[in-house]
Amino acid sequence: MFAEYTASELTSIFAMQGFAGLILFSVFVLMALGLAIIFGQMGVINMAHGEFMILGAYITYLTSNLFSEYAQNLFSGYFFVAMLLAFMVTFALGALVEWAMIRHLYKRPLDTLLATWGLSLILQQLYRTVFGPREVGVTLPDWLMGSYPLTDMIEIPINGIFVMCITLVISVGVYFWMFKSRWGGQVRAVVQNREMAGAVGINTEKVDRITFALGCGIAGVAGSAFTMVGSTGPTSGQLYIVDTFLVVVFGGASSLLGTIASAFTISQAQSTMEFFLSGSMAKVLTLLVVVGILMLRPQGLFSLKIRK
Amino acid sequence: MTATSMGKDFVLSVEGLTVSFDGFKAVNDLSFYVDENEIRVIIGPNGAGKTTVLDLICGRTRATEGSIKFRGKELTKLKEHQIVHAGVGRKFQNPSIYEDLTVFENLEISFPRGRNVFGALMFKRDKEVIDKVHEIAELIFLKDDLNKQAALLSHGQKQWLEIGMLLIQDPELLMLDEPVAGMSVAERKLTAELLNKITKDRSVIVIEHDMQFVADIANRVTVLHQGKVLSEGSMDKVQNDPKVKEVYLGH
Amino acid sequence: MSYGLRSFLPKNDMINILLLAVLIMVIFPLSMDIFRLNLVGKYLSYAFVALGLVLCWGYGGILSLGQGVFFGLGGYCMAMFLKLEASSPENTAIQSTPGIPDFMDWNQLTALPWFWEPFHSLSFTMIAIIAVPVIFAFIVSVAMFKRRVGGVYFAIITQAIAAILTILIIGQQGYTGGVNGITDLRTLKGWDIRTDEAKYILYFVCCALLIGSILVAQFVRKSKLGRLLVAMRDKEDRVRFSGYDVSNFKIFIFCLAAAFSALGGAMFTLQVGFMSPSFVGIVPSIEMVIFCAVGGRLSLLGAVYGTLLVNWAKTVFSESFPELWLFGLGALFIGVVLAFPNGLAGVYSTYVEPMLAKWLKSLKSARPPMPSSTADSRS
Amino acid sequence: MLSKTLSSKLKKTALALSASLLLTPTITQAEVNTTGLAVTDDSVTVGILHSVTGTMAISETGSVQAEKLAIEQINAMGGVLGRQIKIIQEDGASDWPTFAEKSKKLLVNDKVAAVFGCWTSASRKAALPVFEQYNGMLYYPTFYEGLEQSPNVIYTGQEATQQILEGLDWASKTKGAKKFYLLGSDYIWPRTSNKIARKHIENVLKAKVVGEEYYPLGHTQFNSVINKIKLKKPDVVFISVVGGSNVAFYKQLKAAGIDMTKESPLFLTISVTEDEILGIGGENIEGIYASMKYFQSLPNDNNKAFVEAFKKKWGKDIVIGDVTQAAYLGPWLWKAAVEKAGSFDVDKVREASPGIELTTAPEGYVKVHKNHHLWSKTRIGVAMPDGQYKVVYESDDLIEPDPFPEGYQ
Repeated sequence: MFAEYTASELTSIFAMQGFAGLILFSVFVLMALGLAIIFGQMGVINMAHGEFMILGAYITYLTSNLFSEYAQNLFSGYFFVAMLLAFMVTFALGALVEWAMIRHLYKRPLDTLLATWGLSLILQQLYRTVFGPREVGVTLPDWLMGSYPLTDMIEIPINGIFVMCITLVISVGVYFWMFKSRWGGQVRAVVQNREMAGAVGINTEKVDRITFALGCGIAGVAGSAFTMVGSTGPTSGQLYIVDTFLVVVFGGASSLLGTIASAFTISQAQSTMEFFLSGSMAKVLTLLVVVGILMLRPQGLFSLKIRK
Repeated sequence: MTATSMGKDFVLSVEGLTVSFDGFKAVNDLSFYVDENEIRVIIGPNGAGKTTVLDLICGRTRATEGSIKFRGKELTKLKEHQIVHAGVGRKFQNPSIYEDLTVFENLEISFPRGRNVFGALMFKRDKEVIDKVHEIAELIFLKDDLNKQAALLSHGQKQWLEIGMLLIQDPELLMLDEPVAGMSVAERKLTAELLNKITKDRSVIVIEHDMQFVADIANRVTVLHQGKVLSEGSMDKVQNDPKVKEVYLGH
Repeated sequence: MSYGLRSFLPKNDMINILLLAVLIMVIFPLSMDIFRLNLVGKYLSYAFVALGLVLCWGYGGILSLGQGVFFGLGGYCMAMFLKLEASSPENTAIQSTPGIPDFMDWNQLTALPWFWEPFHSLSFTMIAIIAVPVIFAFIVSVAMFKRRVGGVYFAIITQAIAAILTILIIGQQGYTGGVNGITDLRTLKGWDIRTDEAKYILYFVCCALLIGSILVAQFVRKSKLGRLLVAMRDKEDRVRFSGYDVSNFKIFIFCLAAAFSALGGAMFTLQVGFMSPSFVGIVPSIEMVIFCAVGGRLSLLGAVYGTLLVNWAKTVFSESFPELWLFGLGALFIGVVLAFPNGLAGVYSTYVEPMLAKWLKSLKSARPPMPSSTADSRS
Repeated sequence: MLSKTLSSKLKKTALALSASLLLTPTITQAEVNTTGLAVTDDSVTVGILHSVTGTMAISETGSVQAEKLAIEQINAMGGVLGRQIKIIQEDGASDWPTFAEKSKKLLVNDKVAAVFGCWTSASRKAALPVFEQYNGMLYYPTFYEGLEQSPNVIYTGQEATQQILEGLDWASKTKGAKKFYLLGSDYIWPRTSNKIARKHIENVLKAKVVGEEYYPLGHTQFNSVINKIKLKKPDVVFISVVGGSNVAFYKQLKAAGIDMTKESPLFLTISVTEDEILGIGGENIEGIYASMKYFQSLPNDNNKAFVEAFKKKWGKDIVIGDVTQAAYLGPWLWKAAVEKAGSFDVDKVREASPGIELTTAPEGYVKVHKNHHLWSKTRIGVAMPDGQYKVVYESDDLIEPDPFPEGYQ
């Protein structure tokens, strides 16, 4: 299929395609990281994850409207404010949800799935009531649009770079928080032995609440970032849910590194297949391969062999 | 492994057994043999690998290396239920019973019949089953609680129920993980009595911390330390072994 | 303890099943016009799925978020037969290839695909309605349960399967009718299924099959297999060490649930007159779990009532307060899960039944109350 | 043959007429309604059936608003045959069986004289057997894939060829396009549309299709296909992506450094109306072309009055897309047919429908074809940053509807 193209064309296309894969990878990581923290560390399945993301997107939309109304001259910087706000609002909502709902369900993981599904219905309707049933258009500052031409053929989308940067910052942040901070140590202690952690003076309730809220907060930032590449509507969150869960499960639920590795594998597979096949078939094949591998290796890509 | 143990027909021969978790060898090149009708007690400090040994024998954990032969049959390749069918029964450290079911149903489920899907569908609660359940219930001091939901039993009663669930399978090798843990003194006494009754026609492996209890029931004692056999022999011999003293008293 | 009918159908259960039968087969038909009754018939076809979920989720602890797949497969098998009958060469004379379904003609298919051929036969179709979903369920469940995939993983993988199947059906429109589904189904062996009379008959067939399925489920529940499922949900390891191959039981119950769902799908197609991918995907699958949860995941009859109630509420509320409906459904769901994990049936057995018993007792102080063996003490 | 059926029908009507004469005192009522429709001496009831809830509510709201506006205007003008139109509105809830159920309710229980409704093909396909069984009349507003011609439906939107052929011809003639890339969401409308487009491109325009691609509904990652477009360098990308995917596609297109206003390649869509642009953002889609029959910016007087009335009733910020206008035509076309037939009877309205003309349509002049679709013009508009299209081309003549196009299947 490449006979009619020159070598330089092919090189640049493969470079671009690799870059497209990287963007998809960043998107997957952003989507999945919050869920991986909640699912992997707490065993809670948050079906409303997509709705938390969309909340972040709506916050971004509101912020952009506010800035264009009252602070036009600061508009180019609004996106950072929006992401911060998105994080804070979804973090707060997450804490509230944990307090009202999740904490009663820790011993029934499958039930968290059902209850959060109910939550997702409520949030969807809430968005519809408040923002209307239509998708809203989020205006981006000019510097985030367009691309940077590397060569004649290769154009690097600036918002793609931006998404990758956010992903990197958040991943590194989560890494330090989980593995280097005192707080992360407490979280891991609670995961491993709740009673013991409680006995040595860790406030397990607080750890749970903040872990859950943090997962939601990351979802909010992800949603905020996705206004650059996706749609913002009451039901947009539903679009992400299958992909997100598969990334987390495929990575091996308890391992954040696994989530990243799995996001990388799936995104590269999908973007490669999309290039050679039609989009729909690529999607089906990717999902089939992932499900197939999960059947052969249910523990996912990365998992610790632990002593029962 | 002593010279005399070679070439004899053991009920259970464990040879060169090793299992490692991410490089940590919980059981390391372990060998021991259990005789017909022998009561073997395994003791050792925490983390010595006692429970892991039982897990390995009953198939809950897969061995990295080594062999476990039960009446000449290699167990390491079998699945859990096949090992049970071969005649090995195992009691867990925490009483593992079905809390949602009654005592009767707990025992009935353990009755060795109708173990495949179709058999379970067509299983009939006939006289043979009922008689056997009553017989075992009598033995484990629960004959008045048959219709009680298992969740409502006391801790000691739960331990007995689990022992009963094993007895109804009539295993040739019975493995008990801390059968008297958490029991009152009175319950302990009854349990020792019970064990004496039920160990008549089978080989038994017991893990226990209570030294008095061990002395009461054991034929032979194996001391594990860091996944290896530290000492083996009669209670007296083991108690006077300087290596054992060092491990137990040294820290 | 005498065995036989009494043990599998204690008097209490028998009365309750009879009550349900009277409700759906006598009271509903007498009190509703055919339009409403046809709606109830549609709801009842979802109840098959909820029934299967009681067995595999409530009893087996296996939560499947892909029951729509089996509902859809059963429904599609039925629809393929009906579509072929509706696409006789006479009816489709204006097509470029007469005798094949209209959507195939539009997609330039010039011959019937091989896998459609056997669906000319009604007896094959009847077998396929059950066999195709069950074989599919068998393959999925063997792959998963033999490797001890369970709980959350199973739920998510079944969800992914539902997503895959939906994309496939929509994408392969030449073979499946695509997003529109298989529509305009008319006759079954020459019998017009669109008339009011036919709708009555189909409604009663649906009821009869549902009661039959409830009895089968009841038999399973009361057999030792039912107790084993409860035991497995509680202590899977212990069951293994009592000498059972746990995975086989899970496979069986999952396949049975799939068979129920498929039956419901086929009845759905017959009563509604078409089948489309919108009943295969994730959202309908989760909705069916909602029906089951609201009714009570441990109660066969509860699942049926839950299905009827949620759908009835959906119809009524979405007509009068479309804005509030999703709030209501979401809140109902959270409320049930948080406060009444055993659903309506749980509410009934913890609050209503003791009151009834007390009341009955005061009427005539005889007969001890029946022990309930299905109490779920998990906290 | 024709005259025979006609005369037998006349006879039947006469019989029915005389029968009702005996039974009912009001002659007028009986004359205009021999089949027991919900018609009284001063009112007639019609149904509106769209999704007000669920995922499709986004798209269908505009249609409901347009139909209500038209009915209000008709009532203000004195109604139909002297009768005020009453509306029974039902919610399809984005659920196809519900459409079938509610259709049946409207036809059987409420005995409405006509139904204005459905939006997706799936909902129409589900409801169609009901309309055929109970002999109802459905006015269906959406542009769709064609391949259907029911005596019980009047299709007020375009079937596929009306939208596609003229647009492709325009791209070929005025822009000299030689290479086309076809891209759509993966379902029946885009696939059928692209099938027709491919035949036309290859057989009539003698040009080349360099790619044809479909993505699942709701897909949000289009970087790979954008790369493919860059590699294949088509002159025209012909797009039928729908729903939330639209937003993602155009944003990613812009981010990938493709300036749509440069027309290299030229983007020609048949799926993005002014409604969709609201969600995409005008600045993200500036420069693409759309092939439709109606744009809100059409400069004729009919349209100016329509837009003004619409905004007055539903709010000044509202936008009006192609389908909304088509939905607006429904009640007017029905009124004209009823008045021509002198009766509300569905059979008579059906007979009267072909040939009905509407000179007051916002899109200009339309006429009902005997295949129940509309003759209408095709327009090409270019998207402006304010979210409106500027009309750059209009077909000279009305385009004949051809739901079963020969040589395109």
